[in-house]
Amino acid sequence: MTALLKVSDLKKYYALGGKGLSDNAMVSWVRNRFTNAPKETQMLHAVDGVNFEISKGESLGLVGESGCGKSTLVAMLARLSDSTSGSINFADKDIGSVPAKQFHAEPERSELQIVFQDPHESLNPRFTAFDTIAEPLRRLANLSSKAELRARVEAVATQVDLPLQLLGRFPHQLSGGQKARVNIARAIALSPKLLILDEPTSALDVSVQAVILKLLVRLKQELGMSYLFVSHDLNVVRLLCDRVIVMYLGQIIEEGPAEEIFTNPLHPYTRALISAIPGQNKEDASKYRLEGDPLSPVDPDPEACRFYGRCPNGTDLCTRAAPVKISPNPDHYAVCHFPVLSE
Amino acid sequence: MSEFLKHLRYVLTENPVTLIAGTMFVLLIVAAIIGPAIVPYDPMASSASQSLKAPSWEHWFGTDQLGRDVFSRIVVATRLDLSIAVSAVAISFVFGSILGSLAGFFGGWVDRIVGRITDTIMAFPLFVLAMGIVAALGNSVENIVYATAIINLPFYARVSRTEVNIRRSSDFVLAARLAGNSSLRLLATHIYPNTLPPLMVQVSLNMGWAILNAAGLSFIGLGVRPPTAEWGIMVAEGAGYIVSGEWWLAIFPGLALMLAVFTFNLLGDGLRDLIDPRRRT
Amino acid sequence: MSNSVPILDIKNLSVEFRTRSGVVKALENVSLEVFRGEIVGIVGESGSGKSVSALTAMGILDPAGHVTAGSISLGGLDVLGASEAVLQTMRGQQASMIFQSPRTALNPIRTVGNQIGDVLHRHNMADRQHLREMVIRTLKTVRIPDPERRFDAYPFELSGGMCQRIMIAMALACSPELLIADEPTTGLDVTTQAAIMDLIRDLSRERNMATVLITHDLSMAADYCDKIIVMHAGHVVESGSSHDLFTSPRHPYTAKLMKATPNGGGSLDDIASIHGGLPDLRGLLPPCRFSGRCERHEAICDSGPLDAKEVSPNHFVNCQRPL
Amino acid sequence: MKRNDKLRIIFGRLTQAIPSIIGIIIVTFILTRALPGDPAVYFAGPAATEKSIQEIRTSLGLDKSMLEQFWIYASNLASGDLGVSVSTGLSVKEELIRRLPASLELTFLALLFSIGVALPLGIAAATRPNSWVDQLCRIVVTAGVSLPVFFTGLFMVYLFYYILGIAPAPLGRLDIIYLSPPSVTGFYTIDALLDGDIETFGAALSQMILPAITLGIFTLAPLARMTRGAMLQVLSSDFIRTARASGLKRSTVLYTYAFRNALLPILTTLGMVFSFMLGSNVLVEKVFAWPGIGSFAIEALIVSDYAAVQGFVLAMAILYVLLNLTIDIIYTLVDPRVGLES
Amino acid sequence: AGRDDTLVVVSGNGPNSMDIQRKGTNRPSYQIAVNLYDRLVGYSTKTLANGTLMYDYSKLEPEAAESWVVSPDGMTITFKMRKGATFWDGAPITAYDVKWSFDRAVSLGGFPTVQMKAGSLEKPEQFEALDADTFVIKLTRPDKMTLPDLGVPVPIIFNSELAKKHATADDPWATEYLHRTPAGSGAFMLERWDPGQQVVYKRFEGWKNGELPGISRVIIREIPSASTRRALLEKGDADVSLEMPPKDFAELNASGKYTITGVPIENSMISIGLNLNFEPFANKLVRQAIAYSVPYDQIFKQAAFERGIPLWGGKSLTPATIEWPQPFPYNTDYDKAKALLTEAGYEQGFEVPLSFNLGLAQWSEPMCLLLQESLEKVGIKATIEKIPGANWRTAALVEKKLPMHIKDFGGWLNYPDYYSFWVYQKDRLFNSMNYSNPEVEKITDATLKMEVSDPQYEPNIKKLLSIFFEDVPLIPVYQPYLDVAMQKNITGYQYYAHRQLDCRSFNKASV
Ligand SMILES: Nc1ncnc2c1ncn2[C@@H]1O[C@H](COP(=O)(O)OP(=O)(O)OP(=O)(O)O)[C@@H](O)[C@H]1O
Ligand SMILES: Nc1ncnc2c1ncn2[C@@H]1O[C@H](COP(=O)(O)OP(=O)(O)OP(=O)(O)O)[C@@H](O)[C@H]1O
Ligand SMILES: [Mg+2]
Ligand SMILES: [Mg+2]
Repeated sequence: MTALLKVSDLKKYYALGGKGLSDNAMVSWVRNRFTNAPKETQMLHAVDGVNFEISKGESLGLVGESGCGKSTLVAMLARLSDSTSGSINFADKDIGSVPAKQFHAEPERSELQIVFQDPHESLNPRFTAFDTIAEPLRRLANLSSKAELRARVEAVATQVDLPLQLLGRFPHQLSGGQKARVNIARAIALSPKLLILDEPTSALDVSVQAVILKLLVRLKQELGMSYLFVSHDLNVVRLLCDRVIVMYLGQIIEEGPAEEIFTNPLHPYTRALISAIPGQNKEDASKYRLEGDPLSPVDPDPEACRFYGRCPNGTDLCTRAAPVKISPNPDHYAVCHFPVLSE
Repeated sequence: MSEFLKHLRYVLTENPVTLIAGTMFVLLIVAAIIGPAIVPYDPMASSASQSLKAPSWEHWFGTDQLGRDVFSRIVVATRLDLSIAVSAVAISFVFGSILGSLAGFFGGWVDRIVGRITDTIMAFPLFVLAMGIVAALGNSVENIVYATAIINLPFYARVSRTEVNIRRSSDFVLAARLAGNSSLRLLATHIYPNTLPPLMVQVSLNMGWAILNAAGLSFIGLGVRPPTAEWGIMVAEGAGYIVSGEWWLAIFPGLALMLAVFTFNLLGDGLRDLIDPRRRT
Repeated sequence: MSNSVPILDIKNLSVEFRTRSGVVKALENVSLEVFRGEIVGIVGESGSGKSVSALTAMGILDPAGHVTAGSISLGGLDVLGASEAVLQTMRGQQASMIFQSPRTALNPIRTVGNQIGDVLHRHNMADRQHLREMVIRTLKTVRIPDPERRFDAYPFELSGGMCQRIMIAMALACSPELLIADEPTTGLDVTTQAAIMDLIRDLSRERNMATVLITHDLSMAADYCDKIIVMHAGHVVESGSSHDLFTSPRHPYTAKLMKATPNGGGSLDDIASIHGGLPDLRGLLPPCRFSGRCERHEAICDSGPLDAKEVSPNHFVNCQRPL
Repeated sequence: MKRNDKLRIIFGRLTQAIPSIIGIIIVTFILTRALPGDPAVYFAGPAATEKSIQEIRTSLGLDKSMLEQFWIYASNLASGDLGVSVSTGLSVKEELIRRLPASLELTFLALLFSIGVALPLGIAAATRPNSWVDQLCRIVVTAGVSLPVFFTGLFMVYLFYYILGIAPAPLGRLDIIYLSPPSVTGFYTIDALLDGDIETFGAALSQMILPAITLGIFTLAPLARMTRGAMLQVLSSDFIRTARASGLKRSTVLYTYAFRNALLPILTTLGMVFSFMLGSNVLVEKVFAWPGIGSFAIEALIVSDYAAVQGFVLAMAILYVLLNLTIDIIYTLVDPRVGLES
Repeated sequence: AGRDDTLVVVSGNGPNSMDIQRKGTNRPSYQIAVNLYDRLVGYSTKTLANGTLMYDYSKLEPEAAESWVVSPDGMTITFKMRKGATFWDGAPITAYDVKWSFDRAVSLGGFPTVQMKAGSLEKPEQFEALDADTFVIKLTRPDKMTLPDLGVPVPIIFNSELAKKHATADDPWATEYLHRTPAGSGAFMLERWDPGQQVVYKRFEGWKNGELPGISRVIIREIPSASTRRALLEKGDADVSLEMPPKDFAELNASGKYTITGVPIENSMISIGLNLNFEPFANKLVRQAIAYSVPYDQIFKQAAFERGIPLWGGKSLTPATIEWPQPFPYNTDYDKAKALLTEAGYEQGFEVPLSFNLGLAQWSEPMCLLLQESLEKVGIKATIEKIPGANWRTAALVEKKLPMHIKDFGGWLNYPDYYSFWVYQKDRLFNSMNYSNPEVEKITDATLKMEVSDPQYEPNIKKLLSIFFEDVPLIPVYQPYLDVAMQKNITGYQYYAHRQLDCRSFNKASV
């Protein structure tokens, strides 16, 4: 089985001083500005040397704290933004070298799609559900005949269980679940090979979540897609994914089969993450509580572990030497000096 | 279409002020279209015996120094005034919002250039700039329109710049990019239409300003050419007669002007609601 | 528990919103009791009336909202009958509330220290000279590192978790008897979420406070609450101790909700969704507002008003055909 | 450190204004040359001959090429020389120094009036959205903006001076019986106070009331609307709910919390309103015989007095830049976040 | 305080210089010359039918000069300076001052030089101060205008010693100094001048060159809005109000509560200029047709509110008198106009821009509107152009490019030949009609210097006038009044040649 997507040493740095900062980056940036005045440009390492593969038909989960670079990574993969360095190979073609602005003309455009986190925000308020779903068909499949277009849109809508009478509605006239369906429909309209799901259900009620998850699983089987599933909710990742990668401050710190990550996490961070899931064994959980905030992603020390300071296992070594990769079995590895050893 | 009409009805009935404004707007339009055909007197015809007559049954709004019927002149002026307002606003709307959108979308040097242009215009005392333009180009209706359009341009450019800017990396735009749209198409079909509702408020406010601006120009003698009937120039000329007691010369055209500006101002919110699909129930 | 007086006692509360598009019957016949020292969870889908209940209890309902029936007693105070001035003193002193998305719930242009100070000063907990000192002491109680420096920080300079701690500090500054936490961890990272929830639990235990925890997440409620109230479309459908509710849910909605929540382990086939959405709360509604989504729906469900049935001690269900 | 940073922002703002000012200098230059009048003809007086006009053209440097003229103008400007106004025969700088305070004093008072009325109205409307107070406020302020300023001005003169006799004669900055106070700031009210002359202060103030209200009425609407909008938005934000839930007093919530947050968009509008007022001054000064910079501009424009028009526009532009700078400074004082986005 | 002997004047415009000889000096500045300065001679006054005093240019009165003698050949005029008269600073007024001042007037170029030339005063060599008391003018030819020309506002006497102190190599005539600071001997001294705002005069108690003024202080305020000026007068806040629309004067006059002067402005006509460069107007018949289509009566009533003297409806193409201005032999007669147009080949009419000076819009705009309307009746389509004040001079007088326009020229010296000199002669500045007629050139040149008593004078002038009547490049409508509105307690208004206020003769009765 060949890899559908192969990402090597992918990096994205933001030069600070520009606009559009948010969240933690802002905090640290402010802190930096007010404590030390040097004016040389600082780099925010949003994604810092990421390597992984996705095989055909596989679903890969991507978890990590807010601000760790998930969305940034995903935007590069989907060719919505350019990388600083590194390569993205999609179906044996280096798509990373095509500038994002020009990617809309590439044949791969239709094969790589995303569903965004907020189903409401990702719909154009002036477009009806029909328009939204029809858009990729018009642009990328060059469907211009009205009848054909309608037929295709209706077919896709049926595929995502979207009642056809809702096609004429504007986003604000749809419920959250329906909006999510429209988004998914738009993304799968051209039967992409890889579908990236950036927290597709986090804005939905539990009551709807299950349907959407089931729909995703069904679609995957029907269309033979691969998934890259980004989520905060480990329980969901566990349900949906074959493999999981865990990111922390722009880097992958652990990767392995889903079940193994959950039952036998290696990295202390993964461990903490899992124990923070509600509904776990209570006594055990509080042992792994993380205190404090992540370090700044601005010009991190390449020689130190980025988790140091919050890590229950951290020692001096972690500040002096970059963490090492340990791999108890071929498809599971973590990057840490002091991994959690299974009992 | 019927969807739109239904929505129109909703917007109008939802707020009584909008309804009033809407009704007045229709009246204005009607006056502009059929006004010249229905007025009781020739708005240009002077009459020595009828000069400076106070309002009466024959002359509802009185007559002016040359014995021209003020009512007829006011009604006939509607067309010109509305056209001045509409064309001035249309020009600044089109150019301003396009410039602003490009600046907001592409950022960088496009943004800087557009920013400097708007800053430069804004740094002029706007009315004086309008005066200067009209004085330099000559006082014709077109030049008044151009001057008004130029001084209003920065407002549109600024509003649409920010509106585009906040949307340019929003999820739905990214989604549209995924659907294979090029940058320009994204801007034109996805972002730009969404910036219209806030611009609509600006449009309606500006319609009022445009008329007032023309009136101000008239006051300092740079208004439209006589004997054309135009509210601003009628108020400006009539203002000189207030102290001598011929109040009707200024008051009635002033009321007409006020009514129009009023209508446009109040219409703004309704217009925004009308064009914003989110407000549709 | 039942031998003492409840701190918060809501009885048969009905609230409606008069909007342009019709009257929204947001709450109907809602009752709940919260005693000192217990953590009560309110769970339910979005729009089920959790926040409205809490806001009504605090007397800060949107002006469009009207209480049409019922009573609320908070620490002995009749909330619905009290004057605005009395309510103002009550808020922050007897009862406080924290909200979701802490970053926006704090005044963006005032230092966090001053915001806490405002509350302390308002309730005469500290005079101007000692305000800073008091604030810092309060900050310490929510385990904020380096509180002296944080005093002068603006919300945008702090992380979400830190802001939520500030919110908690602010809410607890005047040692209230009741704390209402309205989805305090939504939007926070899982790890932060756990830390915040631990903090809330520890503080309410320490201070023997009455605590109301509003959440979407059943498993979280199970983890942290003594008692759980399940709401659906403005109705309380079931209430009881966490244990009772989780081991034997009696209302079909509660059971469904539990099934819909992924809880680690199991496969996708084990989770189920709830058919349909919340009914439109405008216009005529059936006696049981869940009937439209309920698989057990039968004619009897539409027959008449619902009454809470005590199916086992302190476990109430609002259903004609409980499980 | 923090202050340093803000200073840098302010400095950055100033440098940003430079291209605008250069743009203004160029545009004004071109605009003045495009004016149809010929200053040489005007200057030559009533009985001019072809020859004397030509002489004057040479002496004014009007026979040189446009580029040369611009160069001369620009280099004079660089050395602080704004030229001499042909129509008044005085240096433009002198004229500006004399007239600018008159306009500014009036504009400031107008702004004060406008703020004093619009802000409370806006707040009242925002606290009771869609109530009759709100609608009334909307209609009242819209009415204010619906009339041309010169009309309002003349009408007020007619009503308050001519008919009712409660306003002083519209004779400019001071009634005939008063002497202007010794000039320190150029603001008669302030100078009179510095001089300890309460009577003159009162007289100067009373002369300003009608024109200031005339100017102010026109700007009520944008201010009140913006205040209402900004307050509504802030009042519906989460932190207000927090403040209310913490039992803070209504006044604290309204002013310390809501209003301060709403201040930012209001400030921006205030800046716009101010430059708008400076423009409208042109008309109001004419009605009230106010010897300000606006009436100077009209006269200059009408007689194609190049130096005067250029000087006027430049002064206004610089004023505008300073104004925006002031607003920026207030911004940074009010909002700690400002300056973090460049 | 002290308003009893203070005169409060409100006016639309104020002076822009204290030096009438300066380039670019505006009309309101001319009053400076009379109020702050003295000339050698002034004009005598005559009383008009309505009781208003008016200057009489035919009779001169001594001012700084006590007496003068014209040599029999008319080539030399010798002035004796008044004894004891001083400048404000106490320095005596001497012939040397006069010499310096006259030299200045003929040397500065521009307006003062041209005006001096009108009296054949052209070069410094013509002026000589024999001693402190004796000043001599030598003429190159006798000129009936020389003496009257000394009474106009231009040849004022500066305090030359004071002025010279402020002269520089670049500025030998101290123009910069005198522009701001008057250095005169006039009946009033300058108390303050706030350009664009007000001028305040106070009486010069040591004035010897005439009767001491009755008013001790004059405040002239600039009030741009005409209706405000009217309001100020009506409310009693102003004593004198200037430059109001004819309508206001008419109404105030009718109210009987105010004194309105109503002096016909000498040598002045409100007329319609037809530019011969505009093709149809090159044809005399077309010009006459236009003259027959002017709605004279209506204009006179509705634009001028009858504040003037009609200049239409003359009896015959040959003038009976040499009175000037006098009615032209035209009436409103559309049939005749149409006939003339047909004869000229313009029965279809034509289009023509009709321009007026925006500064005079008060009466010229309604005049244009009425004219436009009646031209329409004979098939001529006029479009009205408003031309801002400054551009007016360029467009109308220098470029002479306005096909049809409203003219309000008035000459200071009341002779038809003088008017012709400025307006009808080829290439003259005020000949905005581009009119040229060899006979007019000849007669004007001949009569200009001729004494009125010369037997050749009358026939020549009659001929000239009949050419004006027949050719009508200029269609007079009325002779305007100079109107000034005053409170009833103000007396002693005197109309001076420059049409500005001469404050010397005013008196104010306490009320
Ligand atoms: N345009 C940008 N300029 C500068 N920094 C940016 C930009 N976009 C993102 N960042 C920073 O890069 C880092 C990664 O952000 P990203 O949005 O990828 O995080 P995330 O993992 O998706 O977080 P979340 O779970 O909250 O969505 C953050 O520190 C963020 O502040
Ligand atoms: N100000 C208001 N005007 C009109 N309707 C309102 C208002 N506030 C709440 N509602 C309605 O009341 C009902 C209950 O809302 P509430 O906010 O209590 O839900 P919730 O359970 O807190 O939901 P969430 O989990 O999304 O916070 C909803 O149907 C909502 O639409
Ligand atoms: Mg993200
Ligand atoms: Mg809620």
